[in-house]
Amino acid sequence: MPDPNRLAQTTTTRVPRIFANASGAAEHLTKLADSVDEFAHRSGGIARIRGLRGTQHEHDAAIWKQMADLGWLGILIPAHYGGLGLGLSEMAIVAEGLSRMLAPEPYNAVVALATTVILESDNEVIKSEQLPHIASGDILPVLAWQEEAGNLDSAVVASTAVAVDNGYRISGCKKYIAGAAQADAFLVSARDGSDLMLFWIPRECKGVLLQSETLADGRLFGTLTVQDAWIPAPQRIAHGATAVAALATGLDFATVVASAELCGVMDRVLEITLDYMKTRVQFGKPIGSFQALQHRAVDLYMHSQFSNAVLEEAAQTISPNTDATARALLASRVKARCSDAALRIARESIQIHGAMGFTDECDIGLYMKRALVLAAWLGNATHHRRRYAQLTIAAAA
Amino acid sequence: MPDPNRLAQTTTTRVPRIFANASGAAEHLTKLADSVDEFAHRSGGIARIRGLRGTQHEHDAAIWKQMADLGWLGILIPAHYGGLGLGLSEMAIVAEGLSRMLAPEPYNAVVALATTVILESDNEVIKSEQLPHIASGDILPVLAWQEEAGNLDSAVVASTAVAVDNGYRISGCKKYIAGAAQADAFLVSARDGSDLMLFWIPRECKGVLLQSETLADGRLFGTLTVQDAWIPAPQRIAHGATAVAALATGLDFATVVASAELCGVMDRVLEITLDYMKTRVQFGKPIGSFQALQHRAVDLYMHSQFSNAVLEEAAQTISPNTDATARALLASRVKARCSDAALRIARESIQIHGAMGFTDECDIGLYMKRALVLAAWLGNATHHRRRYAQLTIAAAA
Amino acid sequence: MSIRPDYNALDDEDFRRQVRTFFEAEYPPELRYILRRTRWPEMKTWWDRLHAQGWVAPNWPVEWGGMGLAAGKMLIYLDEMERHGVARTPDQGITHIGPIIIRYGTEQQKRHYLPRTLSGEYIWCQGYSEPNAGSDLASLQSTAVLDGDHLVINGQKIWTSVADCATHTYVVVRTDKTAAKKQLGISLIIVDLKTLGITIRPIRNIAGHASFCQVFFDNVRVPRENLVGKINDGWTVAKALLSFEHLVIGSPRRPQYALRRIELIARARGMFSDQGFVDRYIALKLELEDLNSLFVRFVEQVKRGETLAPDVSMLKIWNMDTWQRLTDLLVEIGAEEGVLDGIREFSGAEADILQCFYYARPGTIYGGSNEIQRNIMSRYVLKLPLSS
Amino acid sequence: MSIRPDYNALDDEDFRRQVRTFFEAEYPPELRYILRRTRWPEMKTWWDRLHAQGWVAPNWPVEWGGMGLAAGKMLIYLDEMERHGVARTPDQGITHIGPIIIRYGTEQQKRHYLPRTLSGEYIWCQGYSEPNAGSDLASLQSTAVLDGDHLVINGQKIWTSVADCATHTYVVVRTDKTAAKKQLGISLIIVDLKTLGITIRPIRNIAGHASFCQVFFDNVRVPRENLVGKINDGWTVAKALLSFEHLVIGSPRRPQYALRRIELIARARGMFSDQGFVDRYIALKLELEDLNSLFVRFVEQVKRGETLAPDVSMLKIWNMDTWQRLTDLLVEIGAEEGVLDGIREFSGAEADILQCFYYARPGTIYGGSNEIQRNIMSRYVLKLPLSS
Repeated sequence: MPDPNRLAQTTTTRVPRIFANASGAAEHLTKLADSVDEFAHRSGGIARIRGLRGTQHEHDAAIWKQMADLGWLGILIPAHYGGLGLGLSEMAIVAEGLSRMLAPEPYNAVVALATTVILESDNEVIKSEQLPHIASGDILPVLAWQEEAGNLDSAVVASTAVAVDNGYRISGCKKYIAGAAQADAFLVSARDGSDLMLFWIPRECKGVLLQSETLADGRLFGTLTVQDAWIPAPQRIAHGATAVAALATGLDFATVVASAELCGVMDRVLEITLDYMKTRVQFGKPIGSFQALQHRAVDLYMHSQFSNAVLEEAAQTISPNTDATARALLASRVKARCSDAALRIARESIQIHGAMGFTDECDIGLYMKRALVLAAWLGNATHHRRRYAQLTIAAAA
Repeated sequence: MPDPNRLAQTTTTRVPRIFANASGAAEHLTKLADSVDEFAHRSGGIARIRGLRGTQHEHDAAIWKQMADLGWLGILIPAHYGGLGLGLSEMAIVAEGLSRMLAPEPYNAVVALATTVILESDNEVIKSEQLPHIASGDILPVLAWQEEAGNLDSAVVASTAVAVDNGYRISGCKKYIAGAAQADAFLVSARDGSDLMLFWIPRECKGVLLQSETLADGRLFGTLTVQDAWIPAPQRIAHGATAVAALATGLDFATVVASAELCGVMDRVLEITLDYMKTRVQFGKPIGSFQALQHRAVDLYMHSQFSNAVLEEAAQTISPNTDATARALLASRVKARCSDAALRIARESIQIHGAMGFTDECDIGLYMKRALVLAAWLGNATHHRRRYAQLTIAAAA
Repeated sequence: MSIRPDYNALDDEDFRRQVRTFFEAEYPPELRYILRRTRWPEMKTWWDRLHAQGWVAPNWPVEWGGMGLAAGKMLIYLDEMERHGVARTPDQGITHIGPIIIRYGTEQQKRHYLPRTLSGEYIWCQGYSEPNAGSDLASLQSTAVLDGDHLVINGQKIWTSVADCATHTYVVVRTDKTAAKKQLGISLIIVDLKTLGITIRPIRNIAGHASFCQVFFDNVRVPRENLVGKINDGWTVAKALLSFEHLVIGSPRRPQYALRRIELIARARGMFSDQGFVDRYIALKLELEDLNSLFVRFVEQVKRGETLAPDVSMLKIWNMDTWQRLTDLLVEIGAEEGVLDGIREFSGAEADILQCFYYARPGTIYGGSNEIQRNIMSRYVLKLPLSS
Repeated sequence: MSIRPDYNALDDEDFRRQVRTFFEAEYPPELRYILRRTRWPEMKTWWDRLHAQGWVAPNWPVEWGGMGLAAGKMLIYLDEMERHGVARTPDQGITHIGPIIIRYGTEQQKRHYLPRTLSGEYIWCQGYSEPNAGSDLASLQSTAVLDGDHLVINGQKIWTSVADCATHTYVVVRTDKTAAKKQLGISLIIVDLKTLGITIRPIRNIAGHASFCQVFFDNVRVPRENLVGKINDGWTVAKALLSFEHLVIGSPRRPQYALRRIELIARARGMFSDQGFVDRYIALKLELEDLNSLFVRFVEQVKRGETLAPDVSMLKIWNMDTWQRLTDLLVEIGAEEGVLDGIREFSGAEADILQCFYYARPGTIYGGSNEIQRNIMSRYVLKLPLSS
């Protein structure tokens, strides 16, 4: 059997990546992409990911620290909180590059999702205390918000917060928490009647139990059970409209970044597959010379490039100041496109690889599994098309 | 330009037709198919259809009479009413064969739909008076039941029947009546409160106005406006549960026969297209040697054969004694499959023919137009899948 | 001639507003959203208005009477045309042979043909395709032979739009049968359609219109100076300007008309409360929204003056596929009304569903079929081995 | 051995009832609906029960200890297996090499191998595919050379199911490199896996199971009498029985398991009131219903003793495509639960969605990929010209 991993490391085919056509002010993005690539390879590539599978270590703490040193953990954090104060385009580039090498680090969960929620909250003490530590990689908070599979409405919260003794008693169960395995703190949503609140809950807090379950791609989803946990009032990071908006903004940002990760998966798996089509011989010819496969490969390429184009538009357009509806529409549009495209490209890549694509030792399966997880997390394509519909059809009808 | 019609008349490719694999008791069906073919060719083929386009003569009265002489108009009519007393399989074979040559005669509308409704009604006088004339081709009744586009529920009737002076005053508007252009009588559904009734209304009846509109395939849909028309009581052919059941049975029968007509269209257009792929040269090779087109052609062939298989099952299974739900499920299954398949095969055939497929002088367009009409008439694929869903999901859920 | 405004100096939005205002004020409303190819007599009034405004040829340089629009402004002009449903006039002279003459023509050709094309005195049709050279244009079999100062043309052309109301055609013909490659030995020649030996046969399409013709050449003698560019160099000349055409053909505006019809009917029929319909509608709507994202990416490249890579074909493939799928859905939701000829009424909304459906069909065929586009992408973008 | 009942004489429904009753009573419930290939140790109890009943080999003739089922009865037997979720045992000996030995083997081979295969003493794996001869089996490169009374085998086989718990394998190898066509000069040889020079490397699949192996042959010497059929005639021998296999592989039962999981979850989540979901669910359900109509048509042909035409490939193509689309939908409706490993719980219903998804993947690859099947259909059914 040809060594499948050798193929994966050294493809000769290059599929244009996100921002590959960037010019002028955006040219720094292609340089950033190169340095992420170089980092991802240097940090062990896919062999590292295979090594972490089946352990309770979802990611490498050392790698995380190196990413902090490169400034990547503070991309969205303003300079006065110790970050770089950049935008979604830079974040997308880093996320895409790490995802191409299937890095398991909870980059999106911590650096996009949790960080944005904190930034959009109004607890200045937490911000000045924690954001610098996030940027330096010393603390990893993740957002614990979802309570039911398939329900992506962050305002639907059954968890309760009852005001007592300079603080709150919190109870509830949060599921599908990405990055939970090695997280130090959780941002937890809970409700006091009609008032939605967000709390900073350290992992070691009394009344808090974390369980982990294995995902298709070897990473973990956490389930956080909170039972009558007492949280001091200063750890409430937002409530009311501010909390609702912070959650919505954070989730939309993370949805765009997850789409960038999907772009990384699909572009890379397509490169591997195109290389395979050029080298694998059947019936005396490279299989890439069969027209039926060629046309399918062209379709996959189109799906990749459409995904990239929408991602670029979303990343360039969305900022914390974007109108909430416009932001939601773009986020849903890009997640729907990228989820479908990545799954399609991964599935077809297995088919094109034939029996080898079904083996664990071939990297294609790993890419497909990452695509499965990213497509489902934060809402799959159908969910996002329906959200788009809800936001637009009133206008059309 | 190669003469497109020459191609259409003399394909060398044969796609297995419905009942092509019939054996034993069903072998007479293949013989019947041959005689329908021979008749359809002899009666003028597609040139005849082109000649009738744009006239108010939807079909040839002389051809109709010849069909009567062959016994084809009495296939479903029992011998004691002057018919052959055969079943849906024979009817499907004749309908399929006529449809292959795009015959415009309202065979289904009169001989399957209206005839079955009369047979399933309980007005013995009308049956003994009219059925022999239908079988002999002397009278052409059609069913006027639908009132709203896309609404296929025959029990939803706004037309009214009020009992007066040994008869009924009828008012209402019936649309999308196939075969109306040269019909002699209409079977009209109307409602007296909760009682659904069916009436035999001669074309020349006072208070009845027929208008015609042109369909994609050059045939016509009639709109029948009935205003205070007085119909004598003996012309009520059924009411209540009998009327409801007669309508349902007739529509399901006609749905199966329309599916047979769709099979005729798709199988024939596929033959023409496969022939074209073998003869049309581009880039120095017959286009049928390009693998991408080959695989598409295989897919089209599969859709044709799946359609045929379901049609055979439906035609062989359904009789007037079939349980109503089982009958409805089969009728919906076959119409959904055949509508989708015929449209798909016709559309792709145009694409495979290139610019020539877009010309009126190429027969492909005629087949596509017939497919459009047959797919929409009596409920399109989506409608029938949903009817299937309604009838089954209670069980699944 | 008065001094022309420098449109390129205008702000994009100013220019867009100016174009939109003009179209809304001057374009004959009864000609909005015509799906078929228009014919000269019905478009003449509009042409004259454009001519009076100096707007017949947005793509021509100012010195030859055009608007001299840069790529970005040009796209705005086209965008506004499609938005308002402004039909294309029989404008092959403006979009195609005009620019070719400007680039490759002699001074004499420029002075003769360009003003007459602008004024509408000369109406052009393109003679490229042949019965056995459609997708495979290099296989063309029409010939021209030098005979003294004349070229003698024999052969036939097909799928020639508006040939029956044109005054001139420009044809590619084989002038050297001994050339090493099929693409060589081809020349581009202007032919006055009144020349002896030309027969024009209109061909009706499935939508019922004679939108194109077959043109037969039987020993047609034209002066040698009708050659455009060098003899045997016609392939290069004819293939010029193609990448911008691919961009224009990839604009999502065209299918959007079908999308609007779907919305009208769905609204009239209350289908927006049907989740099954909504799922399909939104999926198609997003195909167009996302197409627009990619389209804009290419537009930015054109605006920056970059040459478009062959993967611009993606736009056309996606656009035409989506357009067809939209009209498929349109027919479906039209139900029985969707298969009746003519404009149908849906609780106040109107649509000619069948015309929409018919005119979406050739989208995947003309200008290089979607199959050919995929072959090109496979070879030049993905660099996959030639299918032998 | 007692006198065996003549199953073929039974009424179909009687036979079906008898089979169903036996499976329901005797099959270990914890082994129902296993998607992965089973391994010998876990299946041994069931094998012994089958053996005691005389039902290990439904397809073998009675004289060799089989049930001697005719095609129609055989399909009922398989149908009931799938209905009840009875897993396939490591049964290549029963389904494949057994019938080959019965048809092509020597009397001695029959007497030696058949009873031991039936009893479970010999467990078989198939050695056909090679790293460079998967879809293109005729390109195999393993060789066997005659050396006195022995054949010396070199090369490697891959995608060999259950090789790690098998006792024997049967391989196709090249015995004549000078043959005019690639399909000639191939032989089928039985190899005891204990023979010196054999290395077995299990290969883990994406579902996490070692369901197949790579088998290396390094100067493996086997007695010449291990040849099945004539030397250099192995292609014919190996390709026997294929059309019935295509029929079996086209049975819609397999994807129906995925459909049931979808229904369970949809019910638990109240999705049957979501018209968008219902539209997609019903479309897929009808793919299977309609597949069954076509399947029955082929079954009738088999029952009538007719040879199946190559278009029987349709069943497999459709079946596997539908199966994959079903598991795609399953993952989708599973949402976050659909991408977690192991058996997940949905308001009382249970499903291992990822295993369903993974095991549907190779369906379009093994036994001739869907692409190869389409090539075959194009050539032998549609009679389209060879793609050169």
